[in-house]
Amino acid sequence: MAQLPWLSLLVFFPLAAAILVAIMPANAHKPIRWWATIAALAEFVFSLPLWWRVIPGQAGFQFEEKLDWIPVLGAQYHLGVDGVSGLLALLTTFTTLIAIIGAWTSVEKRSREFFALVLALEAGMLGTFFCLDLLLFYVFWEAMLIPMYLLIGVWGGQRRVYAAVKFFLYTMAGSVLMLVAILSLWFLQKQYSGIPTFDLQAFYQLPLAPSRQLWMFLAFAFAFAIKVPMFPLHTWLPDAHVEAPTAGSVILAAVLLKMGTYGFLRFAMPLFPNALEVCAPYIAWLAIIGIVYGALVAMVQPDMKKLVAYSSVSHMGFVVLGLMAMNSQGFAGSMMTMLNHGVSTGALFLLVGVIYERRHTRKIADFGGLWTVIPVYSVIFLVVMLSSVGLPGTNGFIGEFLVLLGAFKHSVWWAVVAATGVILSACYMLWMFQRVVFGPVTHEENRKLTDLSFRERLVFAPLLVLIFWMGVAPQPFLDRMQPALDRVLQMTNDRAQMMAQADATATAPLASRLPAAPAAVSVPAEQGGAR
Amino acid sequence: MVPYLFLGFAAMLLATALMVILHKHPVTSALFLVLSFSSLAGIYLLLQAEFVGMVQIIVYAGAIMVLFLFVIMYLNLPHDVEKGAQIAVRRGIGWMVGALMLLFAGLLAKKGWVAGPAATAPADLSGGNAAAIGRVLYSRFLFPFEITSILLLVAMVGAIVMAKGRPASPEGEGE
Amino acid sequence: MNLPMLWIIPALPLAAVALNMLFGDRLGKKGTAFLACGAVGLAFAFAVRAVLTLAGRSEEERQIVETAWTWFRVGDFSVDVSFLLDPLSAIMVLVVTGVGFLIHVYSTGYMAEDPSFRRFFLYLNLFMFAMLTLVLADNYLLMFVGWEGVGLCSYLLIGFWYEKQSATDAGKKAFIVNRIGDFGFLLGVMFLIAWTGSVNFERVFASAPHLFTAGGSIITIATLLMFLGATGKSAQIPLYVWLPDAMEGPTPVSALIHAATMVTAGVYMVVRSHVLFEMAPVTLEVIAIVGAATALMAATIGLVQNDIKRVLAYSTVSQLGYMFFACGVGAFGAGIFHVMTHAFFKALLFLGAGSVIYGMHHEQDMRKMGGLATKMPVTHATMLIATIAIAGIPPFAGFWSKDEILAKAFATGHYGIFAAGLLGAVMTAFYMFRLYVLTFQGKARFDESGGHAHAHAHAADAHGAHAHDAHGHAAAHDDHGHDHGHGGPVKESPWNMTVPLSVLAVLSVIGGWVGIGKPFIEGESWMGRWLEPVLGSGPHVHHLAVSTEFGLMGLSVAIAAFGIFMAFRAYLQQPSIATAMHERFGGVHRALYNKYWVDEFYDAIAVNPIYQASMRLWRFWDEKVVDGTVNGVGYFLEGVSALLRLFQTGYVGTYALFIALGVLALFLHFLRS
Amino acid sequence: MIPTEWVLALSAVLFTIGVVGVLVRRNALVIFMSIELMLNAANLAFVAFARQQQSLDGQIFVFFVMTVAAAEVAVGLAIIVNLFRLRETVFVDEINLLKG
Repeated sequence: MAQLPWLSLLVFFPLAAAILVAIMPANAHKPIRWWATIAALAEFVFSLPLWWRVIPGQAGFQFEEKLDWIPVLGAQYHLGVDGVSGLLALLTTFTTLIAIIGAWTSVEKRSREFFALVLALEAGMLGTFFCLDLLLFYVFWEAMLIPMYLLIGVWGGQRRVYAAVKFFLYTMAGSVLMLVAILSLWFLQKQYSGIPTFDLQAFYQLPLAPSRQLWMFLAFAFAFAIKVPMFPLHTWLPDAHVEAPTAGSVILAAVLLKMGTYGFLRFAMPLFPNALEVCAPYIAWLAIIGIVYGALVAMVQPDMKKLVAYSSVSHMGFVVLGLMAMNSQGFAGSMMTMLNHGVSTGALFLLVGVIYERRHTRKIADFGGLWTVIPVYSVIFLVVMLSSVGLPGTNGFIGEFLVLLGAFKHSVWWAVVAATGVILSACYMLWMFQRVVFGPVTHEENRKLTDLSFRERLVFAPLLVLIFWMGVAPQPFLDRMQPALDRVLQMTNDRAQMMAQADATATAPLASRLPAAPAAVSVPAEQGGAR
Repeated sequence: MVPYLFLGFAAMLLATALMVILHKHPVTSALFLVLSFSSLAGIYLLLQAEFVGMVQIIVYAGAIMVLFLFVIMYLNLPHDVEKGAQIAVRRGIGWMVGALMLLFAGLLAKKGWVAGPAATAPADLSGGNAAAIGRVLYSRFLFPFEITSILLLVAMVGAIVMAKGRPASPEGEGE
Repeated sequence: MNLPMLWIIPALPLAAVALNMLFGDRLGKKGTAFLACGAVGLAFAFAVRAVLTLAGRSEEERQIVETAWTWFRVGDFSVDVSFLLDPLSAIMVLVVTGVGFLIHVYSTGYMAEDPSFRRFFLYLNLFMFAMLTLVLADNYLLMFVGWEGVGLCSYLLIGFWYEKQSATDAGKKAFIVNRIGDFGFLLGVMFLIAWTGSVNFERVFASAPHLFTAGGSIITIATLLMFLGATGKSAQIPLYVWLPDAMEGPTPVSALIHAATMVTAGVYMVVRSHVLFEMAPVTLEVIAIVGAATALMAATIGLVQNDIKRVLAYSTVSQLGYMFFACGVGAFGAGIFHVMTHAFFKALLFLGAGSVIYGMHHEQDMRKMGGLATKMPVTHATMLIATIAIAGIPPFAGFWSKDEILAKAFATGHYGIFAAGLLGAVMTAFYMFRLYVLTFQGKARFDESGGHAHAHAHAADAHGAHAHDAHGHAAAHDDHGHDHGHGGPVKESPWNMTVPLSVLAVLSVIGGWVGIGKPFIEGESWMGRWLEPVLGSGPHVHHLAVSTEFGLMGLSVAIAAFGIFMAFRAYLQQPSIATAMHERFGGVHRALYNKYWVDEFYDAIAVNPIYQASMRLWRFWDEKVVDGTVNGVGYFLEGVSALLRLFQTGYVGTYALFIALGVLALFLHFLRS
Repeated sequence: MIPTEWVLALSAVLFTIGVVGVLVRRNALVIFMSIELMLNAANLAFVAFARQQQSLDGQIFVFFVMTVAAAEVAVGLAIIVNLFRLRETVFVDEINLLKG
């Protein structure tokens, strides 16, 4: 198995499955969903070794695969995995499986295309997490957009086209800027080392004058901030979530949003540390505003899905805040929150999907008294809600606490303001829960609701297990991510220091900053800071 | 002698070409076009391109023009009605553009954009122009030549499919 | 290894929860009840065993720590799931499991006819688990798990009858208000982590004196934040508002959670952290003042409430105030002592009230009661004992603890606080005996044969009386939300309710004796000596002279007696006095009856503005500004495209013209070069 | 010997006539004929240059152009026929299906 191109298989197996599903007869609903489920299950099982085969203590990338792709440009097909991307990839395969099983009965029209697209999306997401080549990253990043765009645009609700186009254009707007930054990095690399390459690890050793970093960092940060989404670039999210089919919402919330924060962690932060230093406070405050703002706006939403969508804005604010704290607690908390948010919010969307499928409405006002009618559903809803609120003992708490702790160590005010989000999250979640689940049954239609089927229970069972596992004994997760996170932290700090020094020595005799080309950087300094 | 012949053909070419675009009836236009192609064939002969001249007569004046006439008559088109302000404006613009083009072409010609140096090694013309072309065509240009046949095949299929007309579909033709 | 197995104490109720969840539907009511009570009873047994082990050790070694696993470890910061038993947590764990067990037993009777019987015990066991985790935790974060866990259970149990809007509102309010407190607690803990690098009690307390300057701003802020947490959980000003509403829950819940155990968590936390609090005199001062103010304010409100459970709720708030000002004046031991005695008599009061309510077929308005002494003899007797205990008449439990608090306040020179405490004591005696008299003495003010129908008629009244309430909930009627179908005469409750009452009554009498100290015996009281390993001998002020001590005792007894006398006089002998008072001080009465309009005030300054602001943020900022910008960009591009579209006429001629023009442009270009 | 310049001038004028034809006429068939004129103008230039360069490549190109022209006419006329069937017109200013 050591020689097997495992990561490539992981990436391309879903794609192959997608193609196979796509050529099945269009009206064979049953075989289609069975095969899609089996494919997703196989992929998940196949990705499980990420849990134990990615050696926690080893910080660097593992299972690397390298092939020439466009030799003239130095673009390579380069995959690798570390603790961070391994966990996120697991989350991806897991979520896709859950989403596919969850979508069994809810997708009636064009189910073949639907499942094929979901599988294709999985391939795109895994590629994005695994690739170590910036051009390849860009390709996967964009490739991911298309299935999601179609999922929203074809299987969505009333305003699906508006939402899909908005989603697409928003993301595109950011990613083209990122492409420009990638290209300028490529030119700088060529200028510096003479070798044209898009290899991430080569860029990790590329000294950049701090004055040059800012624009590139902003371009990257813009692309990622849209994806996260950070306030005030978040407005595509509620629309996309509300209109998307349940499976789409689940994947969007659980994985796609993590692309943004993953991008920060993997690319924007270690590549441009000096620019990060300048921008971190602003980004952090935007994240904090996002936390509070998302929670406040979530509180007044009449639509359950929109409420959950705004709560995502709030939660993702925590993730970004943790990253900006630039310490190991913040990083670990951020990463934990990514996983938690994937589990909890994914589950919330599934829960909303369950009743949407039965009642074809998501309005909070259309429900009430569900506990009497569908108790099992209600209990699961309760647990998931509490995990989303961050009750200790569930997964939500660990992430939020670590983020707040990290933020606190950086600046007390960050933590103080961000912690109000914890209060507000209780407000909007509890209020929604009260209106939906408690009270007398106010609508006659709700009396006929059926409780969760066996298949649906099967979907929620692993989510509940994860919620408690990650809340009670999160150490296995932390052990896996920490070496990788520490490495990013270390690298970011080292590079910042190295390049600041290089900048100082380069600019001092030249008197002007402009000619401070990378060539002026002394080689020993570069070697010193690289690892 | 040759220059006079050339001038004669040229005059006829231009006159008939003008008649093509000026005459109101398409059939007449088409017939003038035949004439202009024929005079062009004459010019080709004068320019020592005997093969091309012959093909011009056979393919253009013969095949293509017959097709044109056939279609025109098949459609049974009347005189073109060319009246009204819009048409006049268009006509004005058209002629102006034409004049400008000629003017610019002349100016360009004045800047010395004409006829480079003559070739040093003349082509092997043994056996006449047609034989020479045949040699080149079936050696150096064999592949493009074959491709051309495919092009013609495709055009033929396309033309047949289109001319056959679509079966009347219930939704109509989307007008 | 002969460890006392601390972890099993919280694990037992949790296991019961799991079993109940999985197999509850097969067990039936009896099985469920047995399972739930058995687990708690067993936990009590284990707790006793553990405490006996602890007591068997020498004073210096009275501390048992058990680490179950490492919860999480990030960088240099790590948290264990580990439990600590020392004399302080020993008292708490005994009270929690002991009183908890009694209330479980009581609940089997009280809830016998509720269709959600199983769910009730599920929550109740879950609560026991959380509370025991809170009490036994050996670090702040694990304590926080229990802290939030009890909050959750409180939320669930208050909203137990979830079909009732007012119940779920109250539950939500409790959770959110508690969250505000938790916010403070969490930030306070973060201060500790940032400075000491640990959340472990032992390590924090050991390093605190070196890392913080006593009285410095850091420790003051940190402790104030932690105290904010305590005000949330223990219902102190400004976060007390949830507790009276919490009476929407079933009465055993009120007894267990909102009187005996959960609400004392704040006090426990403060006492547990006494090392830190002692370093922050400003915080202590604040605690003392807040505690005294709460004690007084709640007592005044309690004077005029008519709902039997609400009176008890305000009394609880008031008593918690006593505990806090005990802590504030540095008498942490006295605070814990009062926690314990209060747990006995307040649980008893609530259970008694529950018994009355049960007997009265869910009537809670005291104006509709009266003369129950003969009809419910056991309930009457036990309630009387509890009432005397809370009023502070020796030798009942309440006297000893309250007196110790007052004496400490006096001894440390907090005369203002002392005075407030005395005033509170008068009022306590007054309103408790008002409750007693209205309920048990005098003539029956209800229809003897069909109490039920009667109660309903008056429920409408109550609605009217509470119409001011912003949330629109009616008086806290302990109503099951469905018809019981048994009216019938008022009669005594069954044995599984009266036995717990009797046990608690005994404890309410003798429970205070462990704290009998100075003037009666030499040296410290037994309680003081027991707690010494934890609290230390304390930075004690000069001891009062024996005569002063007796004087203070006499004073407080006299004051309590005065309150009792007034109550009997105003409500039994000459009801006209009460009416006259109402009329005389109409404004004051209204203010008290409406709880000083604090809820309305909070609604006006916080709840509504936040709601409105959020609405505006969404409708204006999100939809108009941000989305407007985004859509604006879209519209702009669309406009430009519309303009460009004009070039695409669809006419071949136009295209040809453009081609020709393009050729001309090319010509021009070549001409220029 | 005819000077190449003369031929090129002729070619230019012929091409211009073709352009003017496309621009001023509205009958699709006549426009088509004008296009043929332009193609022939190009052919003429090819032949002229071929003669000047003493190379046959130019003539070969003419051959290919003619092939293309033949194909184009076949397809184009088919389109016009189809159009006429649908729209009863061959006037290009009455057809704007491509309007954006």
